[in-house]
Amino acid sequence: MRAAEQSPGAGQGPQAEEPTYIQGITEALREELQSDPNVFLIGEDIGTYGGAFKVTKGFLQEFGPARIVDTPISESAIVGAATGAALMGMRPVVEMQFIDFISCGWNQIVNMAAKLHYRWGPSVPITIRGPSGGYTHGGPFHSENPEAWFCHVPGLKVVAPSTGWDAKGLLKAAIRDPNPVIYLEHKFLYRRIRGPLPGPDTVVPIGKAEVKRAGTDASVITYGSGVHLALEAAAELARQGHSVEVLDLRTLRPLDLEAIVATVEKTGKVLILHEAHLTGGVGGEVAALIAEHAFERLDAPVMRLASADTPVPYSDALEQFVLPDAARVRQALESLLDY
Amino acid sequence: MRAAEQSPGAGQGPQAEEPTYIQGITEALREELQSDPNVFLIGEDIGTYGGAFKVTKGFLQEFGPARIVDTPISESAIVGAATGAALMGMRPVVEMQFIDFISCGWNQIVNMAAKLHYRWGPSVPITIRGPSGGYTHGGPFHSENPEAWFCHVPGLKVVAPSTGWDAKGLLKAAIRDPNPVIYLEHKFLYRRIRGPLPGPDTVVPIGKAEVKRAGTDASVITYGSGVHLALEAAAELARQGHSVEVLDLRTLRPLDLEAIVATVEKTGKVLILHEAHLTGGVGGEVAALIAEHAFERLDAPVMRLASADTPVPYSDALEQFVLPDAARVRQALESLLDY
Amino acid sequence: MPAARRSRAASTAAPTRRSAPAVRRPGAAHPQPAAGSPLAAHPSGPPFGLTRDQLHRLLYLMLLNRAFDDRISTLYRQGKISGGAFGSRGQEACSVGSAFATQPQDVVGPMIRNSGVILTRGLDLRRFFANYLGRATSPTGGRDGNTHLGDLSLGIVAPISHLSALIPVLAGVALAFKLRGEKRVAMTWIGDGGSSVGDFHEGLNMAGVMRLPFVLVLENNQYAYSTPTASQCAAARFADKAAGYGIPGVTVDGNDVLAVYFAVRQAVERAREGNGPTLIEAVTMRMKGHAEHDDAGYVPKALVAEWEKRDPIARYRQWLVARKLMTQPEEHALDSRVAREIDLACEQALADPFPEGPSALTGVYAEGGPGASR
Amino acid sequence: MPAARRSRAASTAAPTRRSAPAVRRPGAAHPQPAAGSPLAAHPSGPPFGLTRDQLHRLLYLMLLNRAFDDRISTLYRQGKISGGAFGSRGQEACSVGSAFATQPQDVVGPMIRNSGVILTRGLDLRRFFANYLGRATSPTGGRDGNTHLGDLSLGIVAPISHLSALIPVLAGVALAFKLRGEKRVAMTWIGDGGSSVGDFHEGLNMAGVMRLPFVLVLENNQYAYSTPTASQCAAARFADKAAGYGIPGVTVDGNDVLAVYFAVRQAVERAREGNGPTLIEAVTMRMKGHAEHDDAGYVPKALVAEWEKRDPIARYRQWLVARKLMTQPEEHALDSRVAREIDLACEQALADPFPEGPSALTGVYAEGGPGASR
Ligand SMILES: Cc1ncc(C[n+]2csc(CCOP(=O)(O)OP(=O)(O)O)c2C)c(N)n1
Ligand SMILES: Cc1ncc(C[n+]2csc(CCOP(=O)(O)OP(=O)(O)O)c2C)c(N)n1
Ligand SMILES: [Mg+2]
Ligand SMILES: [Mg+2]
Repeated sequence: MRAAEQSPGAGQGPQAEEPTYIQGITEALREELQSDPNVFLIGEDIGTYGGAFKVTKGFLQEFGPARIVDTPISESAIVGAATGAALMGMRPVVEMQFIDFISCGWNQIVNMAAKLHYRWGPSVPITIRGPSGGYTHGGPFHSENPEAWFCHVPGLKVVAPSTGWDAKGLLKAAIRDPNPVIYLEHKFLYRRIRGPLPGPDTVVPIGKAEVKRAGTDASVITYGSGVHLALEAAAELARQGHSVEVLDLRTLRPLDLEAIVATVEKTGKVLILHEAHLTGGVGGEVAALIAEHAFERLDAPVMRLASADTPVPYSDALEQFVLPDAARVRQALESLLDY
Repeated sequence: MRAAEQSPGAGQGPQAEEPTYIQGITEALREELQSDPNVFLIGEDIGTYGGAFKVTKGFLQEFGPARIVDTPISESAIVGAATGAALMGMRPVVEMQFIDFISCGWNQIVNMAAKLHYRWGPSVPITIRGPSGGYTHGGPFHSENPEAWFCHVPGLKVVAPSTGWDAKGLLKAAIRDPNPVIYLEHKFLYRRIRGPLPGPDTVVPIGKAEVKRAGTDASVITYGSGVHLALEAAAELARQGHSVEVLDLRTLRPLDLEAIVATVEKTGKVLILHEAHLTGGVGGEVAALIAEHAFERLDAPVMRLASADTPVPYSDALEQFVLPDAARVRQALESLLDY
Repeated sequence: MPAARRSRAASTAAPTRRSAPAVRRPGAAHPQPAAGSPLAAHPSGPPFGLTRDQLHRLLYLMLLNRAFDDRISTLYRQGKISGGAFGSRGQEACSVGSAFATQPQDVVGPMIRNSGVILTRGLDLRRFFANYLGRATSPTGGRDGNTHLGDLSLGIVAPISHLSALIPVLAGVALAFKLRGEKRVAMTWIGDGGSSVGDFHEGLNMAGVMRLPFVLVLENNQYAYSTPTASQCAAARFADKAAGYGIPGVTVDGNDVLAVYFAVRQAVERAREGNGPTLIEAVTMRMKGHAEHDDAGYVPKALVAEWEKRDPIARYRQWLVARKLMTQPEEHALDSRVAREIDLACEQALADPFPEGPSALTGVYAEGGPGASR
Repeated sequence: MPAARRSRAASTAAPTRRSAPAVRRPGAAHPQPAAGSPLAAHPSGPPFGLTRDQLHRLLYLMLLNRAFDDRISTLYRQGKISGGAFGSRGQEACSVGSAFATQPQDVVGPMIRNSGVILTRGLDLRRFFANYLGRATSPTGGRDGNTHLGDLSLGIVAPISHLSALIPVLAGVALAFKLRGEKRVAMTWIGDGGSSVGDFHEGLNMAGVMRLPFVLVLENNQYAYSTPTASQCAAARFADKAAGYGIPGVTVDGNDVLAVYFAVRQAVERAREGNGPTLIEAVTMRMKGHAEHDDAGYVPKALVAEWEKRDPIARYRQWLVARKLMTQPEEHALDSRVAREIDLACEQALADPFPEGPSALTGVYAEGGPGASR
């Protein structure tokens, strides 16, 4: 098994013949189900129906009901049951129909699963995945980006892929990880992002960020949907002669401090970008790390761009106004470059 | 009604004859129950028993069962019911027996209560209070400081008093506030901190930090239990001729940006201190605000000191090692002063 | 709100209530009401004190419910609704029959498939369309979609997506009524699927032990998204859950609007008189997919055909006609009134403005109160 | 683990099971087992295939349970236990009788009042004391206290404080058994109070619909902290909740160790044979405060006195003696063995080292696996 050195798939523009981001998720699940008999999937409507987004379409036929477990609507019990099965040596992969419903499993995640290994030893190799994010008119309950909550929980790992390559490679890493991993896939990217996928023996390591575009004048530190906004803005700014680096964090807990410091060292100017609400978001943690570890190298204040501090509204103009877009990313970068 | 200009009670050392921090909470509840017929208390064992920490001792006799509502063990239903009653014009005050159990009411708080006003208009004047914090050998489930989670939720306000004065004044403000307020009282401070309490007409405004000790050489920005560690360290350092300012945030959402910037402008050196886990804590947000709004004025990297990124362990030496103490605060300040 | 709803004539309808819970064999379907002879249990003549006008109004509201849902479906297919669109075809009797048993001072919390509840409570049709269409004129001003709307002046509390979360909230509404000694009732709805979620349990248990004036209508429509009831719950009946909360559990034919109305009215009266909550299971069928995007390929065609015969609107209309409670001209007048109202309201809503982007930043916090203002 | 537990002799004990749920009048107490004639229902002679040794072992374990709890209480009052200390006086039959019905390959999730379960599953006494005392030698190495400990080699899963959270977890343990086709059973415990929390519902519903090999013992000990059952739940019996999940609900005298044993053994066998979960309500009484700090002033003295007469240890001991199943020398030997074991283990644990502060930073994450290692 080899870890990917540089993952393809970002910033290349859509290539119709290449697989989608969501296919990366499906492939990872299929391959892990095939290679490890302890892996099983559990969630609502994932069997007969193949999942609300059809991630597991056909899996019930392929793997049978002992590997693809349909449940009642019970996010808390699903997470709890996954934890119990993990204690018996299984590697359950939980699907949240929408990631917003993870709030119903909150206590099981933060108090039972996350603290278990620390308290009495056994590992809890569960993966909890589900569609997150906005830009789909999902409204206040189908647009959540909950990563910051989980990033404040010792014992959890949190990943958020931006490309099909990372989606596949990180999901395989998550499933094989002996710890509870929150895996946030972005539903806006599901069928909009295409690119190559790694083979069955490649994982994308948890804890490693990746420079998705190299640059020298300023850095955007981002993840998930933000990567694509940043790449778009960087491409536009390149036409004006600016060289912007885009660092994709990929893993949000643990953060790749080394990569964060490296990009600051390189450019001296940082824009932190994420789709989750600004206040209390992961951006604060990244800014604090920079303030502490790369203070001397900063040529400008660390800027943050994120969703407004509001629920994500339903109607088009409202949603657009609340969520980040490439134009605002470019504007923020321009003011940073001018500093 | 007047707002407190400078709240007494911090840094004066215990004075045996003065009321305790927990009495501040009890007084606030009693006065609000007396003055507003819409206020009622709801929680587990708060009636007959007077609450696990006796905050509401005698209230059932004083106010009767229509004002002091004992419930089954159902944190989610309690929060939900409080929200429903609030929609009918009541001002429910929820007690969590320990704040750790708030995780069982998570979904009702973050999805129902927090988003309701934004979505369709009515205000949701509920207060959710409960004993938080460590230093009591409570172990992994009776030591939580959950504020950062809630600080990432638009629609919530979050307060965390460090003195009896603030405990009383902020609780009154929370109860009168038309929004859901998470009120985090620190159980280690309950009977250890004494000082004067404001009268019945004084509230401590939500959203206003307070300088608990003025200084010129460095600032500790903190709240809750951290205030007392900072004051202790500042007092020791004063003997060595250092002048350390202690800013008590008091409200964690919304943060008092003005006060934060003001202290940075004044001292140029900042230590952010909190008892909650370091990673993803409120300190990150504060650091980010400083990096963005007071960057030019910084003379040193912004430092953070907080609990280790582990569950809070039970055994004495372990707990002590994980939680911040005054010695470590002093050390951190010394290295900051030396920068 | 029809004044008629205040009618207090004693009901002779005896909703089926079986008190011995049976363990269902795995795989067996949940019991369903018998097909054929619709509304057979009702005596002849204007039944149970309902006036002719009220009986007509029930039909009108069900027709309006269906026409509204159908129009929503059309708007969705035309790309005019950008979010989810959930229909309630086949379940109109559940929504209308239950909401019709409430009084104006009562408070209800409808779920996504309860457009009929919202219409019965009297929300202006145009504003209802506007909510699906994301317009500034809707009760949420475009901040939320579909039936996710509330209007306290009509006693409507908005749901959130998270299933069962409304149950504790409406229990809390009922708690406020009880604490203040008001004779008002709170009601909400839940699906067979939503009954599995923790808040169902916590809310109903609290309502039971506090004897709150609360009614929960559980619409057992055989499916939760793709999940059949047999994979959702092993109880013989969902109403069997009531015993665990020390409250009455009633199972009723959810495709019989009068049966629903009377069962709920009894529960509402019971609640109003201080005798605590009731769980009412209305057995029905979701006649379309989970939402507009779902063709429900997982539902056996025979099952749908079977239930088609029990269509609540056709049954009720036939019954009215058979008993000479409605004339043909009256029928036609109703049909065209519904069509006219739907057309007009939809047209108006389509012409209504969208909210302005920057307004999205306002109103996260309520103003007023010492904490907020100082 | 006593080999005896593998005994499969058919039981003739018929745990009381009433299938018609009744609505309890508010304020009325939950039903309690009759006082007097202890274990009267059992036929004479060594009952139900339990050997004399096994019958003695049951007494030994209950004595050990009580002596352990008493010593914990003493240590708490001596200031040697810095966290909470929860006793189970009066409930020893619930813990011991139920755990005794499990087999070594089964997995249990005890709660705070189930020290008897942990002892029955065979945790070394010294390590158990060490957990309360925060020592490095305990199963949690001082990271958690009291009964919050797990040891998979003994099939013990640790609880968290949050009530009912173990129910889905043990259901998940049972799910793993079922998916892998193993004939193993998962069991956990809950209080009357804990039954109100959402996870009770979600976990039991899931176990029911999936027919998992799972047993839930609900210890109805009349109080949840200061809250009497009448303020916790309006159901006539907690076992009435079972019907809502399509599983058997059994009520048993929780102060009769043999009754508990046989009811649970039947449920365990049922589960092992693939026939799904059971909810067993063991009716008992918490004979002390919620924890050591609580004098339980809110409990009527008469109620405690009443239950004192049904003390599960005294009853069982009397019964053994009356039936000549235990001689006086055997009794004395047991008593002094228990005292000796407690003294020794406690002394050893008190001499055990505390963990070192810096070790607190290790072990937040498990090592190994590609994600972690690369
Ligand atoms: C807690 C939670 N989990 C998952 C979902 C996703 N979801 C929305 S509707 C639905 C099915 C609901 O079924 P049921 O309660 O029977 O209502 P019906 O759709 O049949 O009216 C699911 C799983 C949700 N809304 N809430
Ligand atoms: C979710 C949750 N809420 C509150 C508590 C605080 N608490 C601990 S034990 C207890 C009472 C438990 O009563 P019961 O379930 O009857 O068990 P018993 O103590 O009688 O054995 C309470 C309220 C908790 N542990 N978990
Ligand atoms: Mg349904
Ligand atoms: Mg109890």
